[in-house]
Amino acid sequence: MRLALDIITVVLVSAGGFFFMAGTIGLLRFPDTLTRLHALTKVDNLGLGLIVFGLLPQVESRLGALKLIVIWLLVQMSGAIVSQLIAQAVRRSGRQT
Amino acid sequence: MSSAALFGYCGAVLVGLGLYGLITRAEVLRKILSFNVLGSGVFLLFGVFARRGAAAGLGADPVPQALVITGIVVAFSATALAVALLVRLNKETGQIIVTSDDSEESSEQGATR
Amino acid sequence: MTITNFLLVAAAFVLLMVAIGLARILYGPADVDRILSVQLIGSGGVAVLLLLSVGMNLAPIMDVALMLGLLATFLSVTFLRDAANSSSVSPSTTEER
Amino acid sequence: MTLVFACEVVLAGLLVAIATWTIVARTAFAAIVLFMVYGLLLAIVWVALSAVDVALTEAAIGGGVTSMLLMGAATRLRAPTTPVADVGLPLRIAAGLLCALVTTVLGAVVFFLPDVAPTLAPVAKDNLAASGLGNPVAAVLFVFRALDTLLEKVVLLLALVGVWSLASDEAWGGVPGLPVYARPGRILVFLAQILPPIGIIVGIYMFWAGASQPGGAFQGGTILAAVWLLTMMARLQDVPAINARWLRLLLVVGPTAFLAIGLAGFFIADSFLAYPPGIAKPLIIVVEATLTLSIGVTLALLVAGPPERLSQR
Repeated sequence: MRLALDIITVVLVSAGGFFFMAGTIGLLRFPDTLTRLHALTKVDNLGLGLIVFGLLPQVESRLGALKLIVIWLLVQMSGAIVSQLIAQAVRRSGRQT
Repeated sequence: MSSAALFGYCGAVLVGLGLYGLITRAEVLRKILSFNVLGSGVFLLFGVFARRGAAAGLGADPVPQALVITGIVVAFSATALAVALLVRLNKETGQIIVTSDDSEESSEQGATR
Repeated sequence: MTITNFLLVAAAFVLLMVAIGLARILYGPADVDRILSVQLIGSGGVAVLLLLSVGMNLAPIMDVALMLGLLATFLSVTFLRDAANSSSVSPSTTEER
Repeated sequence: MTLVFACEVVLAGLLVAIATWTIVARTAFAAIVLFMVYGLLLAIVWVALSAVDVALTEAAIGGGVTSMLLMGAATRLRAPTTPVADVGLPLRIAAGLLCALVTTVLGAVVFFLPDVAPTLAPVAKDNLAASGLGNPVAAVLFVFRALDTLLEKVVLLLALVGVWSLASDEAWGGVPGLPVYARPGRILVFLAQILPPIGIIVGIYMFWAGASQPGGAFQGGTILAAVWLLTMMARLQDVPAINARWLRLLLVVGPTAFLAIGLAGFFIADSFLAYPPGIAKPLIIVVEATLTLSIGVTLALLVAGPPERLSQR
């Protein structure tokens, strides 16, 4: 049982790390702000999300697990909203120039 | 090298960097920023002393930690006051740098005459 | 390799990726690009801290992650204020009201 | 080289790189964003140094509120007509040498630190039970060195008095000139509506957890301040005039409660700022709760700056 949980952790955290890498490559290679924002949302959603779910089996206390999920939801929500705001700012500044 | 020593050297470098910015940048806002970097370097040195004083099952000596927390708050208070002074200065003179009395007078005269 | 070591490696890896991404975004050229860094350090920093928290078995680190995630949102909104004000209306409108 | 150490080397290198960039960045905007990143990275460094309380404070105040404050200032500054020239090359070289010297001396100090580090950790640990708290840092802040903490709150208030006194005569008692969104969009308003309840809960949690684990009045207060600033920037709430009675009351309630309980120490315990055994923890909780409110309001008003116009009403 322990081993199975550990394997789940390794797989999910590795996948999360992969998306962090993918996001970084995107940031390096994409040409403008909007596409870079797109790369960043992959980091926000998939990278952090997979890492949180990978960590869940390792957290012993129920409160700790709850806190993990709360943090994830918070970052997820605010990330989604702030991305919208940034995209608006990009569009507006693009119109002006 | 222990991790405490690593961050100790890091703190020393930050103090030097902050001091350099404080001296060489002309804009007051950048001076305030540099001063904050300098301060955080000093705090980091305190953190190193705290970490080295780890004992009795505590990860770090709580006394320097409490000092740093107080320090961060006081540094923020000073920053807020400095920023308010800068904004007022800018409102009065249109400058974002501090000039000596002579040159300020001459620049004002130059502007009005 | 124990699961603890794995989580620490993952933390170092994510930190490295975030560092590279930050370098790219902070380089600009537009100010809006730089605001993306708030997002990146928000989600990336949270991921690193969560990995450290579980890896080092120190529950309080999770609170730092919570603080980081929450503050990143406030900071984005503060930084975006400029972009929104400068391009949509003349700055004097802010003064009235 | 252990794994943890490898992590720390990456972190230290990143920190120094970002700090250097903060100093040399060309525009003020870039420098402030870099400083924010620097502050949040520093919070991770504090975690690595096992100082989680400091990490929370650094993330909240060092990185968070300071960046908000500086960005507000940068928004308000009128750019000068002539470009600003930094100091010339000779002075720059001299400054560089001086700073290298300072760094070397500090580095030497770190290198030659005594092998057996002086520490007060055992003393703090031994007396922790008497304080009724579980967090040694909170015990130092509110019991062993309570006078420092009391005076620190006074410094915050004095700074606010200083900032307010920079108001022009006609704006005195008026509304601080916090830059707000000229036209808050629907998305921003939604965020400003959904985040405050979460922020308030997290703020209260930080203060409540502070008694037994890292956290406390400052960290909680900062989140409350950030929440309030957000609702004001989104114009869901007016920036209050500084002569409002409720505002002044909130500003002083924390330090006053602290001082009152401190003075009561003369009678119910043996000296100033002493707590009678047994009820130490409830008293500290009362002090911290009021301080959380006062700190939140003070920090937000420090960010908002001096009053710039009279209220409309």
